[in-house]
Amino acid sequence: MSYIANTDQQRSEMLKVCGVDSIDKLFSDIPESLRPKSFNLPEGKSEFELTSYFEKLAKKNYSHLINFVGGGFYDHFIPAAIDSLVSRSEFFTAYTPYQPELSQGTLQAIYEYQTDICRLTGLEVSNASLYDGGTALYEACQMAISTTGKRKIIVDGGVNPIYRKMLRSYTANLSIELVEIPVFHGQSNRDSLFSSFDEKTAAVILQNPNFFGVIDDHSDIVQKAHSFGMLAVQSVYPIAISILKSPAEQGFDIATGEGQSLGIPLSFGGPYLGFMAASKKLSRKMPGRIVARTVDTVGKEGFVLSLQAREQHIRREKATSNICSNEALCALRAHIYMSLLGREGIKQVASLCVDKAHYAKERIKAIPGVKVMESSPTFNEFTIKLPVDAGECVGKMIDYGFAAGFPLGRYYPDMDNYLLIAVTEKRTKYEIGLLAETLEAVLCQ
Amino acid sequence: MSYIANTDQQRSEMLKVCGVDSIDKLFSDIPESLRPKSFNLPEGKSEFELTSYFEKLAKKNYSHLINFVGGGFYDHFIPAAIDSLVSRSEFFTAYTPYQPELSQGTLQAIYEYQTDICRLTGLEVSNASLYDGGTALYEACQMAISTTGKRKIIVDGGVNPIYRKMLRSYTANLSIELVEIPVFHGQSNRDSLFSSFDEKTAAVILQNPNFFGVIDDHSDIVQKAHSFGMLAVQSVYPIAISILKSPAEQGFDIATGEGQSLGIPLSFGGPYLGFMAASKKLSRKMPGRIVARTVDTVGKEGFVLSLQAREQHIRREKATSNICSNEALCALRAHIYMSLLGREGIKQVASLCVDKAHYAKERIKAIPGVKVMESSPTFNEFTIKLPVDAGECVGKMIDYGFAAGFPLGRYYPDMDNYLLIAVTEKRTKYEIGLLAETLEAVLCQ
Amino acid sequence: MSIIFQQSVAGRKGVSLPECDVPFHHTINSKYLRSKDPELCELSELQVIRHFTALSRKNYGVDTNFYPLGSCTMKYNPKVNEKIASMDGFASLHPLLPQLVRGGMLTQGALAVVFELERILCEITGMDAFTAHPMAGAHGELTGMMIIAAYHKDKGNLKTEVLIPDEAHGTNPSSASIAGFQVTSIPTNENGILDIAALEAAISEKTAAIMLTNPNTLGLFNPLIQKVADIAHKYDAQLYYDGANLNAIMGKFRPGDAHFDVMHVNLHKTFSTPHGGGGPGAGPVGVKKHLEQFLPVSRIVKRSDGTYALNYDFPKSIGYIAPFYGNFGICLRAYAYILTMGAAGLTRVSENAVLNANYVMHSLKDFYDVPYLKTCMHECVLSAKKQLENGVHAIDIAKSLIDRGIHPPTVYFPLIVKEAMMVEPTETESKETLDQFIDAMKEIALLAQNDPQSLHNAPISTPVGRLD
Amino acid sequence: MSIIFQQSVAGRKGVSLPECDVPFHHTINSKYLRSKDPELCELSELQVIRHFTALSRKNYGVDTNFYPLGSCTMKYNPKVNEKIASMDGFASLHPLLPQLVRGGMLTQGALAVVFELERILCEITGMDAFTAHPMAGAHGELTGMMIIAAYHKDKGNLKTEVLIPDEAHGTNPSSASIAGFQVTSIPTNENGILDIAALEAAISEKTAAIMLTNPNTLGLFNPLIQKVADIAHKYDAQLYYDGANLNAIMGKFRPGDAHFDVMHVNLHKTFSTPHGGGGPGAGPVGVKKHLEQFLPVSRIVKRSDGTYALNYDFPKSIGYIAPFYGNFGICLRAYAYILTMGAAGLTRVSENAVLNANYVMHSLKDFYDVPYLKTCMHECVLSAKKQLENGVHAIDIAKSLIDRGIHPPTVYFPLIVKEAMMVEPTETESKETLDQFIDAMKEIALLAQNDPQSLHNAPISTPVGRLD
Ligand SMILES: Cc1ncc(COP(=O)(O)O)c(C=O)c1O
Ligand SMILES: Cc1ncc(COP(=O)(O)O)c(C=O)c1O
Repeated sequence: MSYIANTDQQRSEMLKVCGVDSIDKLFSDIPESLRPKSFNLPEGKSEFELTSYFEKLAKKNYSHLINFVGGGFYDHFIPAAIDSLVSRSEFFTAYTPYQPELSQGTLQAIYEYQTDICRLTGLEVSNASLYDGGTALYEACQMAISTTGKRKIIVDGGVNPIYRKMLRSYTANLSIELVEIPVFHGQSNRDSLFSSFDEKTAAVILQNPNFFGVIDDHSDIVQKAHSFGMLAVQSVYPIAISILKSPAEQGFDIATGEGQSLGIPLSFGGPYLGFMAASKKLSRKMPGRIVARTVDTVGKEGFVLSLQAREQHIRREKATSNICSNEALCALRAHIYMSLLGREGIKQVASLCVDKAHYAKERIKAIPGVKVMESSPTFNEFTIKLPVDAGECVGKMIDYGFAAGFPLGRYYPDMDNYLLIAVTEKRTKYEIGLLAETLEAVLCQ
Repeated sequence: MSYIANTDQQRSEMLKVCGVDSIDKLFSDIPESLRPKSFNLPEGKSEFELTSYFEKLAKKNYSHLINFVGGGFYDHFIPAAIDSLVSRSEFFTAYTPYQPELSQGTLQAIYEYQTDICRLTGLEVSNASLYDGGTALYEACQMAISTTGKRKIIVDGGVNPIYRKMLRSYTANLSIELVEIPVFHGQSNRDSLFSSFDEKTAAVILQNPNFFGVIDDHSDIVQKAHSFGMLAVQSVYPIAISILKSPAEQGFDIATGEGQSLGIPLSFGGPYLGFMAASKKLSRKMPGRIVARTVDTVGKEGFVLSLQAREQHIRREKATSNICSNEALCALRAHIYMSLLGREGIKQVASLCVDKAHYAKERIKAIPGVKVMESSPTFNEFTIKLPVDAGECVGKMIDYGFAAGFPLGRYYPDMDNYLLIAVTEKRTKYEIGLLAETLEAVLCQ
Repeated sequence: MSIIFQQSVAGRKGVSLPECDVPFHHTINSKYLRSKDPELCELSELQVIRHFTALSRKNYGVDTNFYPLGSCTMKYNPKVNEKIASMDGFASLHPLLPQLVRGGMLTQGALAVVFELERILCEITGMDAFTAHPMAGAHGELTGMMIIAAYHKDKGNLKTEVLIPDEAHGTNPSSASIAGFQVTSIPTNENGILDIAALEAAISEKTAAIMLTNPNTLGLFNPLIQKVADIAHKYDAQLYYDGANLNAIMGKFRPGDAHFDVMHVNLHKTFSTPHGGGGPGAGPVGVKKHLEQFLPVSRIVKRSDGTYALNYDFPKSIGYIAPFYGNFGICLRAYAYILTMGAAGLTRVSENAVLNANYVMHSLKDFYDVPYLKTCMHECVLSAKKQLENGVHAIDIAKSLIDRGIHPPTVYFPLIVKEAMMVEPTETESKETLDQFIDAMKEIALLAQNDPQSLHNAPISTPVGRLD
Repeated sequence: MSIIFQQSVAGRKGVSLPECDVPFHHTINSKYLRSKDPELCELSELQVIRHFTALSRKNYGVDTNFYPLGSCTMKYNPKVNEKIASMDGFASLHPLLPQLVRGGMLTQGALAVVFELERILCEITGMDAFTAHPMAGAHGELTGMMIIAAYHKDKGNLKTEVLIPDEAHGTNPSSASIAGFQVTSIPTNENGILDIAALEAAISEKTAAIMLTNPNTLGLFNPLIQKVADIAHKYDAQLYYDGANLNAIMGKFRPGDAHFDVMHVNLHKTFSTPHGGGGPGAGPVGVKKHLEQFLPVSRIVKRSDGTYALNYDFPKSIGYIAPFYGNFGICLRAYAYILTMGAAGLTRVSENAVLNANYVMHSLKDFYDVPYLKTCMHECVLSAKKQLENGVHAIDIAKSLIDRGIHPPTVYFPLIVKEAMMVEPTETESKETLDQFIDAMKEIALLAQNDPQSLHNAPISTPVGRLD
């Protein structure tokens, strides 16, 4: 199967029009010496064989463990209506809306999505999406650098270590100074942060809730940063900020985040959704596409890609970013999710997460030898200290059907006994109870 | 959740317009004495709870056995494109196309489906679908009775016993004489059939391939039936007749069948698809809806429900049938299936079935003590005789992961050791080999 | 748009099939083979996708906009129910599995669905036993009539006739007739309900059954229903309840409590399963204790160990009316819907359905004739009588609604109302949507006075105009 | 159509959530809480469904009709690949699982998909190693530039500049610049290919890389590509291949064989993953042996026992460029597509893509200016130069195609062609569809002569007219 429509007869009619007698002739610009040295692939499969093959592969993945792993990527409930809407082929088989008259569906949806993100973060402008939460954070750094003309970035140690690694990679060759400030008892260390700020700093990067699940009010840090002419950037968990102080309320200039929790499947790491919002004065520094409302020749309202002069296809090497294809369909998913849940629903998810996570905390606290890190308030994820290596412990829990949490030793060398446990609204009282019982049993082995 | 949009405030605004002050007042015609004596249902579930509940129930069904059970209902491959098209909500959330201007999609699709059925059977008119293959056969009997004015029906013993039971039920109270003529060596018994025909008989009902998987050319029977002024009806397996002699080629007046094999999931028995085609002269006797082409006020082509004067909503007690809602979406599935497979593809499916079933025959023939019934040619299903009770044997095979076939003793009291084995294009050589090996092993136990 | 066969090009195929992997080719004797291929079309997968995508865009569903088709209960079809129905454990399950020796254990999930749905339908309707077998409403009616026939036969009653109100849906007389009964029509009185005197005059020892819906097709509840039951039972006539209008009364009235003997429900109406452009639906039938033994087989029983099993051992059963256990996929969706709702949810459904209908009726009563102006249930029947004075028919109004982006109500039914327009808004519609409809109807009423011709030309916004 | 927020009514909700089942309520200190709810909309599920269904109907996709958007490879997106991507074992898999102790065994199926895809991409392109991490084409370009930067740094080369043809896609210069390089533009010669003399004049010791696509954005294959490679390598400049146009050459040419050092492929173009109205895509990057050590981590390795594992131990790696293993769901679809095709299928893809483009070009060459009239590859670039004489621009032609039910080609790109119209039909289109396009283009060419105003007014068939 190659999904090709034309028949041999049609091909020969077409070749005639092209004035050649074989398809090979059409490839005569490719020198013989450059023809493929090899081209060995498995033989084509029929649809039935293909489906059977992937069913077997899919079964090799343990997606049905009872999941307490988070780390910035969460097992939230996804309403069926989302799949049924995004599978409308007019959405998912369209390209970027370059022809607005044929793309009002995508354009209006993205416009509305941008509005969601602005309302969630409290900031004024947003874009049509970025690749993921990590690249969004990097783009925010670039915005800060280009806005301030300075090349030093302060990164709080509570920022997801995966994102900190990404920032390192992206800036490695760009004479940008990245300074990481370790957390203190799981929280942003004000003293160290403040003493790292100076007139040469472009921005401070914070996260809420941070990687340890700890929530914070960063207003004081933002204020201090602004006093040095720095920008302040916050990476946020969108479900959490439906109830937590918004980036705008804390004074942040830019908010970014991973939108996976908004109705996007975990899907082994992608496709996900990088979102970004910023204060109005930064709109011309925004990376990526922005949809705006306008009118047609007779004054009828419609939507178009706007401010394209920032983008690579016009500005080429002077563009604010090189992003072209983004994560539009994931943005659509997030927008449908937010529209279904709505103002009340999203808070209800947040509050279920908080209650269940705190119930889990209570249950786990009661296990002899386990210490729950309680000095700071948390949202739906929290850190515990085990009497043994957390990695080993989680490894044992697999046999009991649990993905029991994320061992912090993987990213924090001095935290081998620490475990990060995430609880979403999907975890039942029963499952949380089982987790606690099993953890206790495994620790006794 | 009750999917209700209105808020309390809206309800009170609306009540005001209705001139009442409570919803209860709207129900005042229902006497107090007739209010529900009880109304105890499980409490409403959220979408997540609902999905989890049904995931658990679904897992209690052994849909993943290697399946050799047929009996008129087959495990054929269903291309993914079908689901993706029928899930277009314009199709599946529409009612019967009473307003043709808003229903050209459904109407054209059904018109095309009717054409498929006509081309497959070779007959001239078809309808928009009936409930299933069994009720379609009953409707054919009614057509024959009303056409001939006679009330005796001859039914070949090779007709699916399930359908024969249905005919018994439907005719029980109608002073219709049903005469069943047992098969001889798995084939229609010409002698007995012919001697049962007479001037008082309305129709003879045959099936191809018959319940034992046997194929036949019924031309001689049809000819004989016609000589008595009878009609001849054939129930067919649509995949099979893509290569087998069509009902029209054998002279049949009416063809019916179960359309499940045409891209419709097994789904534990329904919804399925009863199809029917008949010669032109019977068109006014057809049950159910028929779509036809016509033109609009300016001569533009379109599609409408036609010959509605046969139907119950116009003719009430004098209608040809009482059917109203039919199996339109299943007919759409079948039409998409036939369009995807197309002229060549459907033959290819048929031929894969034939080859694999005959390979299975060869393999099973080699098992000591097992006898394959070979006196008559078969399509993709065949009968074997075991040295033990077939039901018991199939029961044991379950533990090895097989639904090894359908024990004929269930419907034929003298055939306890007989097993009906179906092989579709989905069964691989490997699976067929395993079946043979396991059957041999189980018989040795 | 061209017919699919016109797009066919010889040699194309829209799907790839596996190569034959068995070392075996069997040739069927040519005398059994057809002489000429069936001329199915030959298209690429993309062509097929485009064809049906384009066809779908010429259709209108509940997901498009308001669909107040009276008697059809076009409520929202929840998407989660589609997801459930497509779960492999349900969709790929062969119906003969539970009929194998030891096969019962293979389908416990599916048997549970049907059993529990039947049980819950008993509670909702007040009946004693249900069968999920009938595959649509009319099929349920026929099944019910067959059960009634079996009952009378068993008792030795000689019954030949079924009484049916003149406003009834066409399937009622048709089903009764196909079951072998004569049909006598009973008039509706000036209040829009059954004429009791006429019923008493018509009923006799020959009467096998009375077939009713309540609320009836005028959307009116018959408060004297108890009386009707008494009359029927005096002659050992069975009272049949057509459940097509159940959406009006859940939690408020149960046919069983009012001594109905047999009934069907339309899962594709009240219980939100999608109508699919004409089907499939499902029409489970419920009966009182005295009729249970006549229900079709198989029946599903729950054993004392909590497992479910098929039981065929009912010697007085009417037998098989479906190949298996009914339209399982539809029953599954309906069961999911009921579990989502619970008792409180279903009650709210009926309350809101009735409120929405009354709101529409009261908002339009000054613009259209309302033949029976009193509290209606889940639907209201208007008439275009006033508009007819200007030559505007119900059909003109219907087609004009189309141009306003709204699906028309049912028109010309019930037959006893001249120029009938039967509006069933359902509970899932918002006030804003009802207002949109009401405004359109008012605008049309105005045009009927001022510019009737413009209504005759409708629709003008559709792929085709009015069809012959 | 109104904005979704305008439909909001306080108190509505479109989804039901479980009741809290834990005996515990935690109150977060109010100093951490927001003072005001985010004003997300409040709608019923049905309203949400209708809103997005209606929006979708204002869109146009490959499933609608012909979509010859040049440089975008809008081929058919097979439905079976969507089904595979939605399998629970893939869609619900947490990406951190394989990073747990003993977690490798939990995700063998997913790791196999990525590993095997990378291996197969090597074979298709002739490169030595691939990473699936980059999340789009431009992201691949950036990754490639970062690898090149790391390579030069490691060797102690002082390289500051990247050479890029003037016809290149905007992402090329942008990616190079964001990776920290200066960009120098190299002109295209009168034959539509890279001006070798200009390249030789521009290249120097400072040159880190040359970035090319071949066929280039004019749809023309550069037969002197070997020469370009030699020139690059003389200065230890790395040759980068933008794989956006790979659909032209599968089975015919492998960048690796022509000594390209780094490249990306756009899975959402050549390998049929749906474009989603702008994304997500995936842009895996391939390198030659000498660059392998710089690839991002993690990398997936196949152990001698046949199992797959993550490996982070590459000290010279550029590090993390994505949070995990790339856009896995997209890689999965692309892998499924390649397995469907096989080597023969992919070769047929390119053959038919090229034939379709040449057929369009030859059919239209008498009606539109073809700036480089010679055999093209998978796309052809026309110009509206002739039509401009009557005041008709490429954009007028584009909008007029819309009124004929066809998506326009890419217009005004490449920038070096005046009034450019870049037509990429792809191999999945039938001759009938191409003829429909050709006829429309001819009709428009005629109108450009006879009635240019009618073209300026287009489109008239869309929900909105030309937008500001
Ligand atoms: C009142 C009434 N009874 C019976 C039926 C028949 O139901 P079905 O179409 O499911 O056979 C209908 C359907 O419209 C109806 O409205
Ligand atoms: C030639 C060329 N290069 C690069 C890109 C960028 O790819 P992406 O949109 O996936 O980032 C494109 C996309 O249009 C392209 O056409």
